[in-house]
Amino acid sequence: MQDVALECRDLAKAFGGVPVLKGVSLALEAGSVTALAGENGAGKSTLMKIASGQVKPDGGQVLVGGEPLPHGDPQAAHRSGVAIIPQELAPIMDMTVYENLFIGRELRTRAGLLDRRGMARRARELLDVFGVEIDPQATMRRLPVGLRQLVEIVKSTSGGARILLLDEPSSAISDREVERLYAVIGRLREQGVAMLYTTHKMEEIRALADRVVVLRDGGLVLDRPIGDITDDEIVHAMIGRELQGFFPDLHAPGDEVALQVSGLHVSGYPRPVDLTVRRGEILGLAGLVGAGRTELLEAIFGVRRSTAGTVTVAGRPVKRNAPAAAITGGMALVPEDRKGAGAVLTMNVLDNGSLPRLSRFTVAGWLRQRSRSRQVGAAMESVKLRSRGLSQQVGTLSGGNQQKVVLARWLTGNVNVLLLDEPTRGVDVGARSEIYRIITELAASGMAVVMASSDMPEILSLAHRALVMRGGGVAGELTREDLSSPHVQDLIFRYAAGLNPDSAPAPRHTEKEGR
Amino acid sequence: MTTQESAQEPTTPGGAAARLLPWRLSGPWIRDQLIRHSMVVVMLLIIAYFSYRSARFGTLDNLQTIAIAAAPFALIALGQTLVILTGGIDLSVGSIIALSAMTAAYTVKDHPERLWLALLVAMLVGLAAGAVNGFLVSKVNVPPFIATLGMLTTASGLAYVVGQGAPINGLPQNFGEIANNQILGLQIPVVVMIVGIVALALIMKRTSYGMRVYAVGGNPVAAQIAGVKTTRILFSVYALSGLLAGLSGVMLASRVISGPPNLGQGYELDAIAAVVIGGASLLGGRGSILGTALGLFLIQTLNNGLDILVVPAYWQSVIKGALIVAAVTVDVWSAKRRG
Amino acid sequence: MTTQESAQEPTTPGGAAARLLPWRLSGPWIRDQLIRHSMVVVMLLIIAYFSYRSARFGTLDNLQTIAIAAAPFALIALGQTLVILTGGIDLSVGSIIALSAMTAAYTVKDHPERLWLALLVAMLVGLAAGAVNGFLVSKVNVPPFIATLGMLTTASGLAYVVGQGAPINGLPQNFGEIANNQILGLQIPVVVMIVGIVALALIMKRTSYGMRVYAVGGNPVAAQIAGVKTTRILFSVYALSGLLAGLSGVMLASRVISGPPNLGQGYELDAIAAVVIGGASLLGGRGSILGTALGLFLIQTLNNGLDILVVPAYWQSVIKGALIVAAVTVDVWSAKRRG
Amino acid sequence: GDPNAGASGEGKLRVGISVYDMSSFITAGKAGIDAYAKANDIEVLWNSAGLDVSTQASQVDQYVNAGVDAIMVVPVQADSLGPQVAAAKAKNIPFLAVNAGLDSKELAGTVLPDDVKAGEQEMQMMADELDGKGNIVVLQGPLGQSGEIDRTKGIQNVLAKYPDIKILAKDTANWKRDEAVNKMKNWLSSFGDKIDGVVAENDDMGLGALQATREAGVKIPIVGVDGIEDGLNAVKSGDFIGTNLQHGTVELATGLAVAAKIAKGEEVDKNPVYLMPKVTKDNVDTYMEHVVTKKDQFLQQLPALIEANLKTGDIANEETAK
Ligand SMILES: Nc1ncnc2c1ncn2[C@@H]1O[C@H](COP(=O)(O)OP(=O)(O)OP(=O)(O)O)[C@@H](O)[C@H]1O
Ligand SMILES: Nc1ncnc2c1ncn2[C@@H]1O[C@H](COP(=O)(O)OP(=O)(O)OP(=O)(O)O)[C@@H](O)[C@H]1O
Ligand SMILES: [Mg+2]
Ligand SMILES: [Mg+2]
Repeated sequence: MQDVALECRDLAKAFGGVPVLKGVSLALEAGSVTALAGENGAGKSTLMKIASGQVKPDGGQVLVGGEPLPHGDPQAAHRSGVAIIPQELAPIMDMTVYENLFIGRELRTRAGLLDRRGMARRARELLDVFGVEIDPQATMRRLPVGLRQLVEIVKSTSGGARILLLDEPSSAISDREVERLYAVIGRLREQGVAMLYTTHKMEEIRALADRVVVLRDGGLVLDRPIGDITDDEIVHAMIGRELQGFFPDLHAPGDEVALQVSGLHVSGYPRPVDLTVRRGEILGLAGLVGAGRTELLEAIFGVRRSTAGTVTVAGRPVKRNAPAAAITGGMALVPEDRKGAGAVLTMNVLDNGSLPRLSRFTVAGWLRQRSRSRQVGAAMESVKLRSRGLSQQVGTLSGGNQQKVVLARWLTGNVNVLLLDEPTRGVDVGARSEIYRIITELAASGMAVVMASSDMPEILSLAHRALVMRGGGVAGELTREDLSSPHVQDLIFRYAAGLNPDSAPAPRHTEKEGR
Repeated sequence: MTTQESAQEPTTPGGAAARLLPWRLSGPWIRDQLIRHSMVVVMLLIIAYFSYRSARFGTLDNLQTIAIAAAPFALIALGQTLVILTGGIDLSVGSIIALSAMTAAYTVKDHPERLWLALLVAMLVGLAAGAVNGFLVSKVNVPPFIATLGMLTTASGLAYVVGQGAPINGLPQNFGEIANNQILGLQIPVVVMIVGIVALALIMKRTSYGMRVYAVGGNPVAAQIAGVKTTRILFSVYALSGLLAGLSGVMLASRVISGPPNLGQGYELDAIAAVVIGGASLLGGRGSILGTALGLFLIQTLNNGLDILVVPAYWQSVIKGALIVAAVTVDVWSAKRRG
Repeated sequence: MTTQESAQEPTTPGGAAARLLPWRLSGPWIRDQLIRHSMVVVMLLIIAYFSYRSARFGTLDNLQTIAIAAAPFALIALGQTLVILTGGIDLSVGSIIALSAMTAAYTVKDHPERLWLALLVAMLVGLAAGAVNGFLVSKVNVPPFIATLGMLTTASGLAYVVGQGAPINGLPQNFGEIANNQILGLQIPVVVMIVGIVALALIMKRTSYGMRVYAVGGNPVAAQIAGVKTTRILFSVYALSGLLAGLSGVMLASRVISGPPNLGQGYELDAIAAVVIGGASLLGGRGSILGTALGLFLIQTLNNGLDILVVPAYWQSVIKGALIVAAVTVDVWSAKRRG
Repeated sequence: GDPNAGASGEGKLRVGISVYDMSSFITAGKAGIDAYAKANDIEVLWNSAGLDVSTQASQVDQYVNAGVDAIMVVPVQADSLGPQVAAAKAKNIPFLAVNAGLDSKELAGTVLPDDVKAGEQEMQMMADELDGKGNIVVLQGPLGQSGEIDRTKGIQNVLAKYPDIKILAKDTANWKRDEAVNKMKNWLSSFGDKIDGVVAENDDMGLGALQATREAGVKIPIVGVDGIEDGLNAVKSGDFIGTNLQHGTVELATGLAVAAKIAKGEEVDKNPVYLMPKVTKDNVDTYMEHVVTKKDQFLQQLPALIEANLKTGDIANEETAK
């Protein structure tokens, strides 16, 4: 091993007595990318937080260039050239894009005052690398999640850090930006930056990593050059078993219409939307970032204002703009932003699990504790939640398990229409295959599922039918046949970008869909 | 969590159970206990000191004195707890006390025989003021600080308007019955306080309403997606806070048989302090009724003990300020150390 | 995004740019303008009404009267703005005013010839109290509400201790020079206020310190990761707030040549109100010095105008409370409507 | 060490006192009380209610619990505390109201200032100054406090005799100098040179008004009540046309004296009234000595002065018969 930039020695950490890291040692070489893989809750983020000084380890050391870092001192880590893109994005919502980019290393004029114009200019240049139009003067709060993530990536990669920790940096961005990210990482590698890259996507590991380390249950179970290992071996190291049938087989949908949306006018969008989903059918929603998929799902459910139109579930009209009515009508929404909109992080699993159907668990307003624990427990069991029990605070669950809570809490009662927005964002392969299984089983049991996803294989393999959205409206529809055709990705892109779907040859097709 | 079990495999029962035990012990439950514990320890130390310094401190009579002094604060602190749980703040309770006391005094002066009417009017006035707060916060989206600050100013002005710039005096002696009569050997406000604490503690722990309040405070967006009518919940906590302030006001007025328009001035700070000392976060979502009760008794015990030791008023302030900070510091430390 | 588009292909500019444009127009800049705008409109309406009702309202003399009344509030509201930007709150400024006024009065009584000493002592006392707040909040992690509430109580007690329970009277007349002398035809506190507003507005907009204060309030974790010394920033804003309160205290005491231990009582609420009316969020990260100045002048103009129209004090309260809520309501609506 | 236990020795009389708050009046009063208590071997338990009537009720409760020999209250709120007086009575503890009355027939005694008369006196001084004609503004105490109510009443009483004196504005500045200066400044904006006189219900507000007139560059006669140091100075320098001395030292010590005598069962006027002496340029020097410059000397004579005063009935008298 030459030129170790960052070394972790015997890092141990426990939360509330539960070990999360049990003596993990690893070294990052300058000018290389190490992929950090592992199930949800394996301790990947905790490891990165320790290395970046956000979390104090119980034991062990972090060395940068051979010098031990003081524990729990993010500024010291920053000074030693360690930068992190946290999994839970940390944008400063009320500040502009360029302020976010330059906080801590502000550009100043000769007089010592802030050079705001200079920062905005430089910000534009930095963002151009990703080929996206982001106004440096825009407030972060105004940006969609994907763009926020890009800003965070740019912030961490442009600061001259020698060691870069990337915790699922691609979870909210699309393939196009991921490729730009690859390019950026390649350049940083050439410049001798040591990188630790966490992702749940096998193709990213393949495309980027020089070396793979796998964490399981807080221990390091694998550390090998990428060339020496197959995908299956990595997966096996992660979940301790083989993974078969990643995407389960689809059942044929029924005939009965479960969800009928007609003329739904989402506030702020020009075109009304119509769609129909039958029982047992999984409808995929594809589109570019900002295509309006989230908005459509939210409007159907009633959390986003719609100004006209009707939503009918199983033949019964549902009041618009009233989520409580939507729930009573048999709809359920698993939102895109699980921390911001999905779970109440300060509450425990049991309470989160009972929130959507409180009236089921109460008699005259009083909670029936026993039946509540039983039903929520069963729902959580059905998604194989890993927790310390129903009384664990959801905020302390790993990301994937939080996602399971947000999904499973609907399963305590009857759901006719399940609206899923990026259901597997940040979820590990094992859990993802479980969620796919759950979704297909739910569909098979007669639920109608609408699933917005930026994960192309997910749409291609899981949906009976897909709509491509653009500017808040439906730009095209793809049948199961279309979805299985080799040119489907090209077709989707053309719909999404507003190009004529029949002209011009297909652009370069990248083969990187994993399984 | 980092257990071994693979997805298919059913849980490995023995091991898991054994592993689960220490988690539960060192888990959030214990942590909660310890957080509460450290504050209880501080309380006990303070009580021990006062008892050592004055034989009179520990008497039953004095306990009653503490309780009766605490009662009006308890009512507003209870309402305040719910408001703070939703991430809001209610600055207006002190003024609502004044306004409801004045209207009660006004009513009883006209109808000395109809005590219940005074009680009813005071509570309705409190409820109305709280409802205005609730409307402003939940429907008009005025920040709670501003909405209730406006109400603080307005209600305080109205209290003077009711008395036309003067206290309402010369009230019939029977007005004193509301606060001074006894039930089971306890003065009515003390009974009301106990009932209030127990009832609200139960409501917050055992009803869907309580859970919704926590949810709205923890994450209003998520609560909404889970079907909680956040507007209603928000409205209700301010209305309740106003109602309890109204009740508190009439009890205070009855206790001294007088309608002073500046009654309750500054009580809001003590009430909020009790809630925050009790472990609530002003960001919402975290806190408990029992914590508030503890914080309240910490403050009231200090007030009483320092008075009993005849510490000069200004040194009392110094000591009280320092001890409150010290108590919370210990709390913060103990919470941090136990991770 | 779900396209397959490869890295080489440039973005589809037309669509994206067209979509982005409306964001920019309805973006933070415009929004800021409009938020300010609606409040300015409210201000103008109020001013117009007062001018219509009394010819005296609009005179230069009266403007000076408003300014001199506003000055001590302005200082504490400025410090408060920074504290609130970091997501904190400083309840202790009113008490710090009292304490620093008392120590200044005490000093000047002993050393009548050394005015600067009184000024220095007052500011040091304010700074020290602020530093204690800052230490508690930034290092010990005591919630700001509790830390500064403790300081409120403690400093107020100490103010009485300094005067042994009474105001300090019989001060030399030259003590009045600090507040009553003029610079360029303006009383010193007015000059200090103007300098303070301009200086802090510049600092917050044009220096990295200002930017970091916003960052710490907006997202402390993000700020920390980016290498910002959040502890220092937090400490500094409380220290500054204390210092400005100290300055405010000595100016107030000098203006009336006396050291009243209850000076400044309740000023904190007016200061916080000014900040929040000025558009700041109590959650931190949002607000501005100019907004605060506007909020402050709204309140002070109301005080002045209602006095000029000889509205009785309690009706003033009612009107003030209602108008503050109304102004913020308009603000909230206008902000919402413009998205 | 329990300050309240019997340790204080037999025979020693224990009096529990609750005052509305700390103020110059109360601080001066405490000095007088301490002097009198020391001379008469009385143990004083002293609490301040911080302007909160409910706190005051609790403090009384504590004194009743402690079984003191007498309770003296300087009320936060006039005509309040009915139940507390009754509770003391039930335990045979004499209850005394000083400075403001309480609404109870069971009071053992009162030592009250004649605030109406104080208001009349100051208004009369102003009327004389204005020769019965002109425009005045009135700075009131906190609305609803007995001092404010009675002084305002006194002012109105005199005004009734002077139809040519008009009140331009009348409002509270809460006894505070810093509030008064702004209020007066605003009135000066409003009325300009139409204001011929300022009647302040205490000296602090009068001094605030004085500052406002200085800032506005005008000179307007001002009158106050209380006779605090700065007020007396203002009388001396001619900035005030006069004030009325409410000497806390004398008034509260008298209260304690009456309480003690009632508790001991001695003969005493149970409801003496404190009539505030008028302070003008002519007599200001004597009072200045008592209140400020020769305070300690005055305190030494105080116990004797009070005994003498209680006999004559003129409890505001400050001239010791030598
Ligand atoms: N300044 C703004 N004003 C109005 N709407 C905005 C603004 N900024 C972002 N948006 C909305 O946010 C949306 C982008 O969010 P998001 O990325 O969740 O969209 P989406 O269609 O769900 O796409 P995806 O799910 O692929 O991310 C845009 O469609 C846009 O309507
Ligand atoms: N603050 C905390 N308090 C208690 N437990 C925690 C805390 N933070 C993390 N944990 C627990 O530590 C374990 C590891 O979490 P971590 O976030 O490191 O997992 P991860 O490998 O990053 O998972 P994911 O892939 O879902 O992001 C999880 O079981 C989680 O519940
Ligand atoms: Mg993670
Ligand atoms: Mg989306």
